[in-house]
Amino acid sequence: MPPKKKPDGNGPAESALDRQMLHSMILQRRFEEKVAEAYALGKIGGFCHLYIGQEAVSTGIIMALREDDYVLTTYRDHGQALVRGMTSRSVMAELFGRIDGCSRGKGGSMHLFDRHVNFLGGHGIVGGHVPLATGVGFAIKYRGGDQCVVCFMGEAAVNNGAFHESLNMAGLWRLPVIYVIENNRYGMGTALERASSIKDMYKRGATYNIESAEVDGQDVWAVREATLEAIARARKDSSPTLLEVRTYRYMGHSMSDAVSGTYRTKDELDEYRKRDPINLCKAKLLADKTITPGDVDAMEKEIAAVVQDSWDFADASPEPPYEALHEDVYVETTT
Amino acid sequence: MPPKKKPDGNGPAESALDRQMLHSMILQRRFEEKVAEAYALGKIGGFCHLYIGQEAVSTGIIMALREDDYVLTTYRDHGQALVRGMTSRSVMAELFGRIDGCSRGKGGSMHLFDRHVNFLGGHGIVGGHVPLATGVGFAIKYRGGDQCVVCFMGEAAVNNGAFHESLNMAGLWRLPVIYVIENNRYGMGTALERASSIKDMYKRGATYNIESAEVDGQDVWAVREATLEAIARARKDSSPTLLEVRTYRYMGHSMSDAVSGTYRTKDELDEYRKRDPINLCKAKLLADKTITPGDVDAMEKEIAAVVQDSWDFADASPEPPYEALHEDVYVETTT
Amino acid sequence: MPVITYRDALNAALREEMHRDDRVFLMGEEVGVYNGAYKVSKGLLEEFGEMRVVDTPITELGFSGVGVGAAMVGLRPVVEFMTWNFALLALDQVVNAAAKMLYMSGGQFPMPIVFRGPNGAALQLSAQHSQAWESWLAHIPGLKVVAPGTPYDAKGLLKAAIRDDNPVVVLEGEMLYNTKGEVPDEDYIIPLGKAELKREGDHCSIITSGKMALVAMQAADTLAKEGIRLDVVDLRTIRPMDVDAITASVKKTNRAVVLEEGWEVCGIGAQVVDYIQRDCFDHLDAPVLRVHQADVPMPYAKAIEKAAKPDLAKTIGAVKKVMYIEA
Amino acid sequence: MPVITYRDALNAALREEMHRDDRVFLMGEEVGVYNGAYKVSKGLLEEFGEMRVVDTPITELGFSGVGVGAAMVGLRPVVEFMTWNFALLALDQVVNAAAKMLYMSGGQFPMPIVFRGPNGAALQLSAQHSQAWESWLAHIPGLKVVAPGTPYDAKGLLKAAIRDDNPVVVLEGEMLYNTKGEVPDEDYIIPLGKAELKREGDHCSIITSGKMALVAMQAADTLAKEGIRLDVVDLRTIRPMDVDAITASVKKTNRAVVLEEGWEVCGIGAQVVDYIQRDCFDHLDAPVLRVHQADVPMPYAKAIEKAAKPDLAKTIGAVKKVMYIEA
Ligand SMILES: Cc1ncc(C[n+]2csc(CCOP(=O)(O)OP(=O)(O)O)c2C)c(N)n1
Ligand SMILES: Cc1ncc(C[n+]2csc(CCOP(=O)(O)OP(=O)(O)O)c2C)c(N)n1
Ligand SMILES: [Mg+2]
Ligand SMILES: [Mg+2]
Repeated sequence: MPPKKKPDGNGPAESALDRQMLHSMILQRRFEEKVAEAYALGKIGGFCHLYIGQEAVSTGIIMALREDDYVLTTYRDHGQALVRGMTSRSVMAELFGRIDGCSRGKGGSMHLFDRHVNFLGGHGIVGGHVPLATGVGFAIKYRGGDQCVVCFMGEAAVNNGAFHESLNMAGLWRLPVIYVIENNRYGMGTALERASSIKDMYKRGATYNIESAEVDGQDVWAVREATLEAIARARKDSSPTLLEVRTYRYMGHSMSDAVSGTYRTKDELDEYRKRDPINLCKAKLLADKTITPGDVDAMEKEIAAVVQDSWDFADASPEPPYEALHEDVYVETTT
Repeated sequence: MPPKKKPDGNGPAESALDRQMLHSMILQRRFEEKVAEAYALGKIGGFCHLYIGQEAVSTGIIMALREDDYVLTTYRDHGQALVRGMTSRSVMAELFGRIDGCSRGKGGSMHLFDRHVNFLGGHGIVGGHVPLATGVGFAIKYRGGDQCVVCFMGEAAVNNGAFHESLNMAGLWRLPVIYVIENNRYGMGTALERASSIKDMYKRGATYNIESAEVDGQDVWAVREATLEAIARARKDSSPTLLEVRTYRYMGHSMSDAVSGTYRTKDELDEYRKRDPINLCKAKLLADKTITPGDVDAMEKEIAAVVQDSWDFADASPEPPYEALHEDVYVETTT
Repeated sequence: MPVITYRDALNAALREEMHRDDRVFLMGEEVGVYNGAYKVSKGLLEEFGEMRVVDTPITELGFSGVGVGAAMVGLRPVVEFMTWNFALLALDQVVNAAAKMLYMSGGQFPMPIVFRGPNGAALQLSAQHSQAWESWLAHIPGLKVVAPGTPYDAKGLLKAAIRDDNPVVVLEGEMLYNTKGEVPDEDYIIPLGKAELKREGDHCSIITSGKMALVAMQAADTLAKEGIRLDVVDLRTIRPMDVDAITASVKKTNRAVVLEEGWEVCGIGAQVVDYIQRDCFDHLDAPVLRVHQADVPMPYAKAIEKAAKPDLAKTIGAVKKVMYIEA
Repeated sequence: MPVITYRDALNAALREEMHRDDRVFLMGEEVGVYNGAYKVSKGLLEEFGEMRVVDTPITELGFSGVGVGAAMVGLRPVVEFMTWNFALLALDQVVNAAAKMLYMSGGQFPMPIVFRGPNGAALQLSAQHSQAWESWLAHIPGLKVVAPGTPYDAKGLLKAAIRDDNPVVVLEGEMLYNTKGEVPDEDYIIPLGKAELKREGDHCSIITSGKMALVAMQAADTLAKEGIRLDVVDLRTIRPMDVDAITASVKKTNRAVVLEEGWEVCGIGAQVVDYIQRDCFDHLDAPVLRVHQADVPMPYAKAIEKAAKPDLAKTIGAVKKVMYIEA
């Protein structure tokens, strides 16, 4: 499938947006390539889950949001954090476990948080943040706002009870939540078909009275278009949406997992790589002359510098001091 | 709606079955009326949930099973226990908290168990036994048997994550489980519409690749017919079924809950009582001459005696001795 | 001072705090139309409407997570568990989300949420419905845990819990809801983390909390007739525990009994014993003894259920034993 | 004797028991095709097929309940949790179903089921993935809980757990999987409920279990060089606890340190302290001290994570303190 017609038309504003989307995807890609390097050098520890291959999902969705909307996601959170406007520095420093990290070095890769951009984490228990996002939707409605909240999850999370309980409440109470299933075909080493009794995850929406759609997750415009519809529904009718976005992860589940071999073949991986979201986007923008090859080079160069700067920054940032160990267990305030 | 055509035809065997079904329903009703009496006298304590009004469900389903099939249910378990062949004595003694109770007086109303008739409880956590039944289905398949397992639950349990996780596995692994939603319109004081995002609970089956049906729960033949189909599916293809059986409870949720007033009206209750499962069945059997009024009187008399005997038996049975307190925490055996 | 029930004290606390702060809302099963399974929320739906008194489906995991999410963005949810037995299903949200959010976000997301409901055994509810979870919850850094034993404490502690910016667990008692006591009409809070010396004596300390405080007071009354004077320390807050109050009492009496509702192994009493032996080692005239539930799931039958529970007789027996008095 | 890893010892135990009894099967996330998240089940799918090595969806509550149901009708499930952190979601099934089924059915339904997986912290996995649950699980009557610290114990205890007709919790350690030790090829079991005196000494006792047994042995080695002789009691089974082994040791040494991986409040150590002060009151020359995790959620950053964990230095410090030796 070639990428879709762009939903926002073709004027100069749209061209600027297109370039930003490409930039956003390349930034995520290069940033995570650097993360892999740092991990190999032992600068980053613990569990680390790369997002490479899925960048059109974060970009297509988050760039369609307003500043006062909210985002929650899983442990596979670097990409979304960057798109949401967290600095490469604060994310990299967090991965390095340093005091200038977004979570002061206490969260690490799986627990990126930034309240200034309404990025509500980075959660490690599969399915665990789906009720949280539902609660954010509840709070929006409670206050009578017209924001929405996006909840990213993997397709394997759909089988979990937390998903079911949450979507039932969102459908029943009409909450402005956009549930995004990033269907990358595997939950760790388990193919979707071996874990789910149905293959079309989006079809679950109907049994919760929630509008749903299947989306091509390698096509950033398709993702954006579906998101804009969902957002409109949330703002206008305070209604939830379930999006199943079909994508693929290029790397292993986490840094300790081989890229292919046990549960998927190299052929399959190569096949999926043919529809790389960045390549698809770039090709289209080159073809319609929104960008030139020179623009792309400049973009890559600028991004490389940003990413290297984030490494340098993180590397220079101090480890949290001993006292930090006992801070943030409780706050002293009351209301 | 008048009751359905009887699924098993109209020969002498079928007439005998019809009489048994009527007998079964009346026994449950009279037994529980006696339970209410005992509760009022303080002979029974704790939580006690009556099944009155729903008797066609237990009878229609359990009488269609084989001896080597399995049954699991909720805390609202007296009716199903009796239909499954547990003696009124052992059930009443359990309710009285006596040593001759089916669970030695340790379980009480919510935890009736009898391994001799494959009655696997009596469970108190809403949704909690749904995975258990799924596991029994797994064990049947593991051993290559052609039994099935019936799992009764209330409609409010459907919103719980345990339901979702279980049905997904049953649909995925093709397990011979018959999930029965006894939709009596309320979960405690909460009407179905206030707790579920969809009203037709049976429709959830499709999203788990599970055949499902809506059944008139006041018509014992309709229940039996749907059950026979489900059983055939389980025995032949080891396939699960989801039945939504529409019924109504006449009493409060438990003994401490008023029959009507807070969350439902007396009018609604009276309306539902018009389609009483025992009356419908009796009328039909009288009309087609399967029974005479005299038969009914005799049946009532015999049942009254059985129920009174169960009371006398329970009342005479000793309390568990002190040592029982520390028994049954662990077994000493290993394999 | 007006004499009201523990139930009404909780109801007053909820009502007052909901008036005081419109970010406070109550959610849980049957809290609205039904007025609460134990009628603690009576009248609140009528007074505050559907958005602030929210009936939920039977989804302990889901709705407690909804509370946590709402707290992340500044609301102040009070999540009612119909009983804490059902909260087992929600512990992932209580422990992995609420208790850790502040820490793993590096201090960015305080968690002003209350989880409350009846805890422990009532009468003949058998194994799945008769469990006391204080030691599990007190194990978790990031949570605060309170267990009011009287109507006065119930109102003051619940109000303090709602105003606290940390996740607070409030353990009530089905058997306490009907108990009565003096409760001021006016606004007051009981600071979290402070025990109360509910009775003064110099022969032996009883350290306790929640519904066992009543039993401890009965023991003090009964033993007073025999000339035995008990110091009764009601912890009120179980986490953070008021260790100073415990050690001050034991240093005075040199003997202690710890009385709790739950099971023995790794119970609250074990922790209290640990503090005492650590900080009062040279003051102890006898080993500390514990009174707790028998180490079995709760049975249904009346007599053995009674035998399983900690009670006055067992408490008096333990006091006499630590005082080396023949029973 | 062959020297193998803890991981392979567990693998051997599973394989041998699955050969011995065809009612035994393994289920959990990634146990089959993936050979286990930590490769404990390597080769088992190939050897025993899909019905006996069952990959499940990510449904801790659901699949542990499936195990309980299967056990009710006579199968002998081994349920793997990828880690015990995720088992929070399953506790309702472990506690309200598995642990209570025998009791509430009046003895009719034994529950031959094993729940196993890695427990406690590995390296830099932060708050939600670094939790040690032994005290929670040991709190529950109806469960047995084991925590093997060596490959030998891992094989022997897991085999005993599988053959036991009660629900047994097996707490492994991600940090232990690669540790090596002598493990016989042949069939053996280690009886549940028996501690092992892993080192004999008369100056001070260390009571410990699970992965902390290694730290205790290191402490014994280190202190031996200073002439301090430690008695190291490895509980191996945490519930039922071998109280006799603990008190025998403390009555000999008159001093004790309890070393555990988890949090302080109501931890295993608190219970051990309670047994010791109750049964060895007149033998103690100093308060018992405890070494445990700092009372905080686990942080990610390397240095403060290390500071949060119980370790050799803290253990040695505690021993010296109970021996009144200046550090
Ligand atoms: C409740 C729970 N169980 C197991 C895990 C371990 N685990 C982490 S990620 C993962 C797979 C999730 O797959 P999916 O939801 O498809 O997301 P993806 O990783 O593909 O982005 C598993 C099993 C966990 N974190 N939480
Ligand atoms: C997990 C859990 N939450 C709450 C309860 C309290 N409770 C017992 S029965 C019930 C209502 C269940 O309704 P439904 O499933 O429709 O069954 P019914 O009682 O109508 O037969 C509730 C809320 C419980 N037992 N378990
Ligand atoms: Mg996936
Ligand atoms: Mg119902």
